[in-house]
Amino acid sequence: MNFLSEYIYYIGAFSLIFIGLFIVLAKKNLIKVIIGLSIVDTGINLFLITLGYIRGGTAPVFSKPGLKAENMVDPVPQALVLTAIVIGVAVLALALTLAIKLYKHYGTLNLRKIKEQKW
Amino acid sequence: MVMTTILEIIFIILLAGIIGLFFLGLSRKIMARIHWRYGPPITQPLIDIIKLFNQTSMSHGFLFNFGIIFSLAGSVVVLLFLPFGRICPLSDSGGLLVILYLMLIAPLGLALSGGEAANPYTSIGISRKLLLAFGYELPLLLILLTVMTHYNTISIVEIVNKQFQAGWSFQHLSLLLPGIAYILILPAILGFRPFELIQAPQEISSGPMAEYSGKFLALTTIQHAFNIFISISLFTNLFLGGAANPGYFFLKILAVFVIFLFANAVFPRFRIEQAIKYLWRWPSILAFAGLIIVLITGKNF
Amino acid sequence: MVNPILLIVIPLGLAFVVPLFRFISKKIEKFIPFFALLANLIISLTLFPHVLEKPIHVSIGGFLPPLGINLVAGPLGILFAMLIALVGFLVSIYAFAYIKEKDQEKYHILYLLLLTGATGVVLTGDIFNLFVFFEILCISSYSLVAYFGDKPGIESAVKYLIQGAVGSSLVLIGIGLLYGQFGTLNMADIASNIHSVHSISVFIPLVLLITGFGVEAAIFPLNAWLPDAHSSAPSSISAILSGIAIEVGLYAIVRVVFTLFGASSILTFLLFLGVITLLIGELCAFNQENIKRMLAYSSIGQIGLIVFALSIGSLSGINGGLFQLVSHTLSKALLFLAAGYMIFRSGSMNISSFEGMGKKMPYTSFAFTIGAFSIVGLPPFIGFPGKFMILKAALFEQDILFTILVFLILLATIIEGAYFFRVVQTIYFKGEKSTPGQEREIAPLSVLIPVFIFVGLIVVIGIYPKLITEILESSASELLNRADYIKNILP
Amino acid sequence: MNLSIILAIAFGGALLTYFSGKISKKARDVLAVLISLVIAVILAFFYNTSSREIFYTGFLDFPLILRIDTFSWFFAFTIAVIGSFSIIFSLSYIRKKGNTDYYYTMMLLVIASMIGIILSGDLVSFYIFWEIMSWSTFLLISYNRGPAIAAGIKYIIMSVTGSVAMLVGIISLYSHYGTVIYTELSGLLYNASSGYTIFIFVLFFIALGIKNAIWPLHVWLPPAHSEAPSPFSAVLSGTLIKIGTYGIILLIYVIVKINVFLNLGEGIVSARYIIAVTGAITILIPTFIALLQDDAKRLLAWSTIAQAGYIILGIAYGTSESVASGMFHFFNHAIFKALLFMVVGAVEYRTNGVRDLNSLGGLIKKMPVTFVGGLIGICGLIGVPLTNGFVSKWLIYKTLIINNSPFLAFAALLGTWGTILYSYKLLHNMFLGQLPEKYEKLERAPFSMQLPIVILSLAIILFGILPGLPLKVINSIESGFGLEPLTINIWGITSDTGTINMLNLFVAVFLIGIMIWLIFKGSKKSAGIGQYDNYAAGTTVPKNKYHYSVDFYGPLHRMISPYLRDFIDDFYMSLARSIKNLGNGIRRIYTGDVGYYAIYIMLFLALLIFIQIKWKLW
Amino acid sequence: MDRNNLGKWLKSPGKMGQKYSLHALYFCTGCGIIEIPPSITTRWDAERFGVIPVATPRQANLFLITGYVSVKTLRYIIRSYEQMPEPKFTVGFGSCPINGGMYWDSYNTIKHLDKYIPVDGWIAGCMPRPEAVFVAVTHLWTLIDKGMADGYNKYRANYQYYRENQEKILGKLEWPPLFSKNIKHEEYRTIA
Repeated sequence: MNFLSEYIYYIGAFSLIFIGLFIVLAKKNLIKVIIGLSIVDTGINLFLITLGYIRGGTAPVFSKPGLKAENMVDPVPQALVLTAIVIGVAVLALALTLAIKLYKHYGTLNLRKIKEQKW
Repeated sequence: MVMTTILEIIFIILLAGIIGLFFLGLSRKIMARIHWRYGPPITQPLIDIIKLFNQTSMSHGFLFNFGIIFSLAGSVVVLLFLPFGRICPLSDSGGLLVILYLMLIAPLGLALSGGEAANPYTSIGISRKLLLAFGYELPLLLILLTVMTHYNTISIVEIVNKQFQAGWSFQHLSLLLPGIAYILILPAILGFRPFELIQAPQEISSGPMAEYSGKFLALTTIQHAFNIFISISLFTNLFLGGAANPGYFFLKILAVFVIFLFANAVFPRFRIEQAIKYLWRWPSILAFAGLIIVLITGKNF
Repeated sequence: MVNPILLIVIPLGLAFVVPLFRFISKKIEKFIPFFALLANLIISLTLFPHVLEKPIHVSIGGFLPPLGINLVAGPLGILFAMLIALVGFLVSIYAFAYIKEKDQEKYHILYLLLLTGATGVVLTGDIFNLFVFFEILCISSYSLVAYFGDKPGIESAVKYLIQGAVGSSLVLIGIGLLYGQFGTLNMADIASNIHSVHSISVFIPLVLLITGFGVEAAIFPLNAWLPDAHSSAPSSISAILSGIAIEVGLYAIVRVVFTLFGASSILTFLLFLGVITLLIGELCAFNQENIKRMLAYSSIGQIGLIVFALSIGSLSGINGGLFQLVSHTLSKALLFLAAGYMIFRSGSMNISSFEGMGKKMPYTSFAFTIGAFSIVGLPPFIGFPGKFMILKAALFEQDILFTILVFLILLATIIEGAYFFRVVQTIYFKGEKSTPGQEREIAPLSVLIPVFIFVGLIVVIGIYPKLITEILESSASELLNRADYIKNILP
Repeated sequence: MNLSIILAIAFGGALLTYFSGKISKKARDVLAVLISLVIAVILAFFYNTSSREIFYTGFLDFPLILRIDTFSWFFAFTIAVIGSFSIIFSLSYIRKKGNTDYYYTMMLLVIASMIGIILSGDLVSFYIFWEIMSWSTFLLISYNRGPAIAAGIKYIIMSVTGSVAMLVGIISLYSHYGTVIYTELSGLLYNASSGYTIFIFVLFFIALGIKNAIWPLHVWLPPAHSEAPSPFSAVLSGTLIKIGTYGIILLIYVIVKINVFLNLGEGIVSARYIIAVTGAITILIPTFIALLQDDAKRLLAWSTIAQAGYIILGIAYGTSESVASGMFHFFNHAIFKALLFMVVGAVEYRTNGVRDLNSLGGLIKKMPVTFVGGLIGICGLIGVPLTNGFVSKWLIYKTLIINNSPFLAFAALLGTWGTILYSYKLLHNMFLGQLPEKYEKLERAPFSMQLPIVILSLAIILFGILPGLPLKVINSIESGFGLEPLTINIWGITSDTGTINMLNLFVAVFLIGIMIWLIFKGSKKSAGIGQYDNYAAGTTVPKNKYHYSVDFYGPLHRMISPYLRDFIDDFYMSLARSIKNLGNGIRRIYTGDVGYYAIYIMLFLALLIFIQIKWKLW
Repeated sequence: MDRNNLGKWLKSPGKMGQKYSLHALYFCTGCGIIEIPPSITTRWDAERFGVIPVATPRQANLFLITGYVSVKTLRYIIRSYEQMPEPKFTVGFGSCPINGGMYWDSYNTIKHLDKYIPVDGWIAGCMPRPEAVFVAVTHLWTLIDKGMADGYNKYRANYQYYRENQEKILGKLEWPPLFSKNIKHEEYRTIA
């Protein structure tokens, strides 16, 4: 139980990642796949945040007196996550745009049927 | 020195021509006798030649003439390389290999000459002639290679000399088999029965000679005479130890020729495939066996 | 001395200025990539001699390396930057005539972004920064593949996107794990501490990074997107994808494996992987009827060869691999450009539609032939020294394993030769014999100029390979000498 | 005079020819002929000199070296001369066809690269020129389109196969000994293990054997030679495949050295014997296959393979006589095979591309000079005494018999008799027999075709009567290889084991020929008649009803053709097919379904982790 | 028989050669051919006199017309005769070539062979026995000796006549005239 509470964020992050990957691998609807990708992204973001998180820590603001450096949350992962979110959004937006186009061409979003480009 | 050589050359050519024509006449006479006929006089080939030279002739063009000359010259030149008794004017110019090569000039020349005639029969005849030559060359090459490997030389004079020292080639088992093979292919070399398929008068109107008239026919007859002489004396030199003098040599080749005639007067004619199959089977096997034996037992000299 | 950061700043800045120029004149926008990349080319050329003496590193915002983001312009980076600028420059000339749509500004923006991303990847010294630039590269290439908006383009782009997204997720996880262990994102810093932790904690990020970058680098079996994307993208983009994008992915892998992890033991695995990629690429290309697909599979094969060469791990091996990389970039870009214009004219990607092109488009056909010969590795073209150096490096190992792999590589070369020569024959010798009245359709100058600059480079470097061997050697030694790299950045 | 100047002229000339063709066609023709002649003339001045120079240092770490000695002079000069004759022959041949600039450029490029190969002094430059030759040849083989395309692709694939094998060999040598220069490499293999020497031998022989069309590697040659433009076939057959011969001599006698070569293996499994037997097979099988051909150029192509067999047999057998015969036969074959291809080319030119032996005939009346060229050519090919082929063949037979290899000698001799059959068929079906009515109005070959034919014919006779001329050069090459030179004079060869004297033969044949001619001339003159006045059982010969050259060796054909399928070719074709099928199969892993692709990525990840857990790679 | 008379051989070898080396061309032109096999084989053995059959007219100098000649056969007879080298001799065998014989009123046999080609000798009878062949041969020897067996010269001299007769019955002939006009002693074009 201790383990669970210690690593709950990690477990959550990786569960999200694996769920997302499973969706990408197993689902045939493009929209679902995109959702899966998005879930993976979310999981990764959670993972990154967790890396720098200290239970009961404070924001890393040095100018504020009385805060010890050991208790500060690592700010770098947060910066990374911001960037990663932006990237994720860009990918998501592009994917959805392409999905619309694809639907116009094929009339379906079933990835098992969209197999013109092969071999 | 040069004078003697030239005299030798003239002597050999004349003698070979006479002997060849004699053999030709003899063959007709003996054949007739075997057929229970009286037969023509032994000089009949000579009479034919005289007549043919006095006839007009038709020529198809330059190569038609040239081929005949080429072919006859090839045959005559071979004579200079063959020891006749002890006489061999050009013994030091290449040996047996040159003889082999020169022997192919004659059929080639006839083939070229006949080729220009543009006669269907000629074409068929040439095709058969070359195929038959290909057929008998395979055993012939094996035979000659056996002899050359046995004596480890390519010079025919040396082969004859070695036979003087150590007895005829026929005494060695390794050369006995090729010797028999040579006798088996001799009719093919000469175009006698059962290998008369080149001329086959009833079938393809004498084949390559279908367009020859007058002097052309005369020259081919002479060439045929030389050919008989060459192939029989080659056998004599290789297997019967040559001879010390021309007279003895003549007796030897006469004996060989007569035996050969008796053996071949009774056969019908092969088809070309049958002929090649025959030639590539028995004579080749014999010659091959001889070659193997030579290689196993090692060289005698 | 010029600041290497300009290499990133100029195209990035100009990319977003493109729409502004539309207000001035619509005609001008197509020249922006041209000027941007020309500037890049000039900058990288001027940096080139300095870099050979000592790598330049720039700390952005004044923070010193372990903390701040830094740019490292080593010989390898500048070599790649130069290649990117060169190919990008020439392809931008090609695009003058090739891209004919009304609203082209999207193309130019994305094009500049793609090249920015590529340049950023090769110049950065920070692993997360590398990821960001990598994503810029990937996203712009997804959208460029779909630029024409036609059926195959969209389909390929979607597939490319899904695979690419999975790949970059893996990269990001890997980076996260690395950060979790070392608490830093600076590559030099990570590299200097890499052996201080347990190997299991190192190899998971390594594996994730290799797989993630491997998707872009088209290592088998991560390369399924490549034939689709290359064949359905606009030809100019195919040239960039094949000539630059894959190479940049490869750069990332090489950087990770050699500099970041110093993992020389994984090289044996990569060696086999390279050969398998090579064989599979060439076998797949063997019976292709679609010319661009054939070229794409050929790219896979070439990447396999480069991976093989780099994984030999010796100086001469890396040297040969980098040479082959340069040669592949030039030749494949040339092939895509030439083939692209022929496709443009014939209206079909089928090889049989190239019949009689030798008469109709003599110069383009000639260039294609040179490119094909070069890829196959015939002298006196650039492919030959590359192949020669790789074989030399492999055989110098004096190992029976290498001899066997070399024979497999040569088998692949023969297969490659077979299908390229088939195309050359189709171009010149198939089809109707030319009639005197047949008019030629010579490609426009803006196509011929870049194509012939490529031809010139291929021939000149092929005849005089020493032109680039110097920088290749120092790049190779940069890759091999991790300690120097670390020392340079963290004094 | 500098060696690099020759190469500069050759390669520069090739490019110059292309551009001059854009200006003026006359100038281009003149320039092409001039360049090829100039190369030959400059090379002629190098006779009996030896020099060595570094001509280029820019290629990686290898200084590229040119060198000339008697050995390379002999090959280079022959190639240059045959090349220039072919170009002269092309002047009218190529006029009817398109792409003339391209043709001349490629032709000159092939010649230039061949000379480059011969003159190169290290293996790297050898390889570079070798590859240039390969691709330029490829671009020229397919020139005729149609079936030539398949021929070209076959050629270049085999060629590339060979050259990559050779590249491995070269680099392996370099990695072992640190040098690729002939003079430094020579004899170094003396200390190598025999396994390594065999490895090197096999690698080089794949390349050289493919170029030289040794039997199991010959399949590119028949289509390539028969489908290429005829003057280029002459170059291909006369000189290009001899580059392989050159390479083999270089490998055996310059790099490996004769003493190592002869001690490689024992008895029947020695390298010497195996290569010689391969040569013998190369003589026999292609000879028989040539008998079955109905296409004039294809027949000659198979004949080329067979004659190359003689050369290999001679070179590999390793006695000084056999090596001399190999090199002499190379020289002779270059002459007469070029001549024969030109003859066929001239006929092809006049009959608008007819090479089918079953539809030609009787052209002797229309093209007498060409015919005489053909006649002398086949005489040389057969080796009729007093033509050049005779002496070289005589030498090889002799040395094989004397050294107790009767089966090899048998193969060589039987090959010659097969040669008679097919070469007569070639001559007969083209020039002799019935003249079809459609060729009644044929003209003679143009002068630019007759000139090389006449000169080459004369050369055949000249070197047949005076074999001492080339043998002298060959002798000095042999002494360079450490072989005992032959005792020769200008008329022939003298030795204990067998002597040949062409003077005797010449005088005898000449005098006897004159004698018989006089007899012939002296007797009654004969009337000239045409082909329609033939005896045909009393009827007139029908004009276009039938053609009796068809199926000339029908009986033999029926007998041997079941046994003579080119099963080697079938093997290669099925190999190619299976590679294609393999490729098609492997392609299916790219299913088009992106789900699979994502699974691949995951599998790869799993594989990496698995490998680490299993083997602990890092 | 003067075959062994060396003096005569030296005096006129050509004539003697013609006499004792008669190479016969015998087409199966009619029923008479049945008499030829006995005469050349064991029973009568024509070869003793130098008479042997040959396969082509080029090699022959004796033409035996064995039996009736139909119009169709005549064409081949003329063609073969013209292809024989000179000197050449023709012998008509049986009564049909002489005057039509039992086919005297047939519509498609010719009645007089010597209207179409010159004939040097006739053997009468229906059928003549093989002995008659030898009689004809000995007779031919006499004629050759006397220089009277000159049918080929007659053909040359009267070629127009013969050709006209031939064309009258056969229609136009496929081959060109052998001689351009009636030539007495002029050789035709020689090249060798």
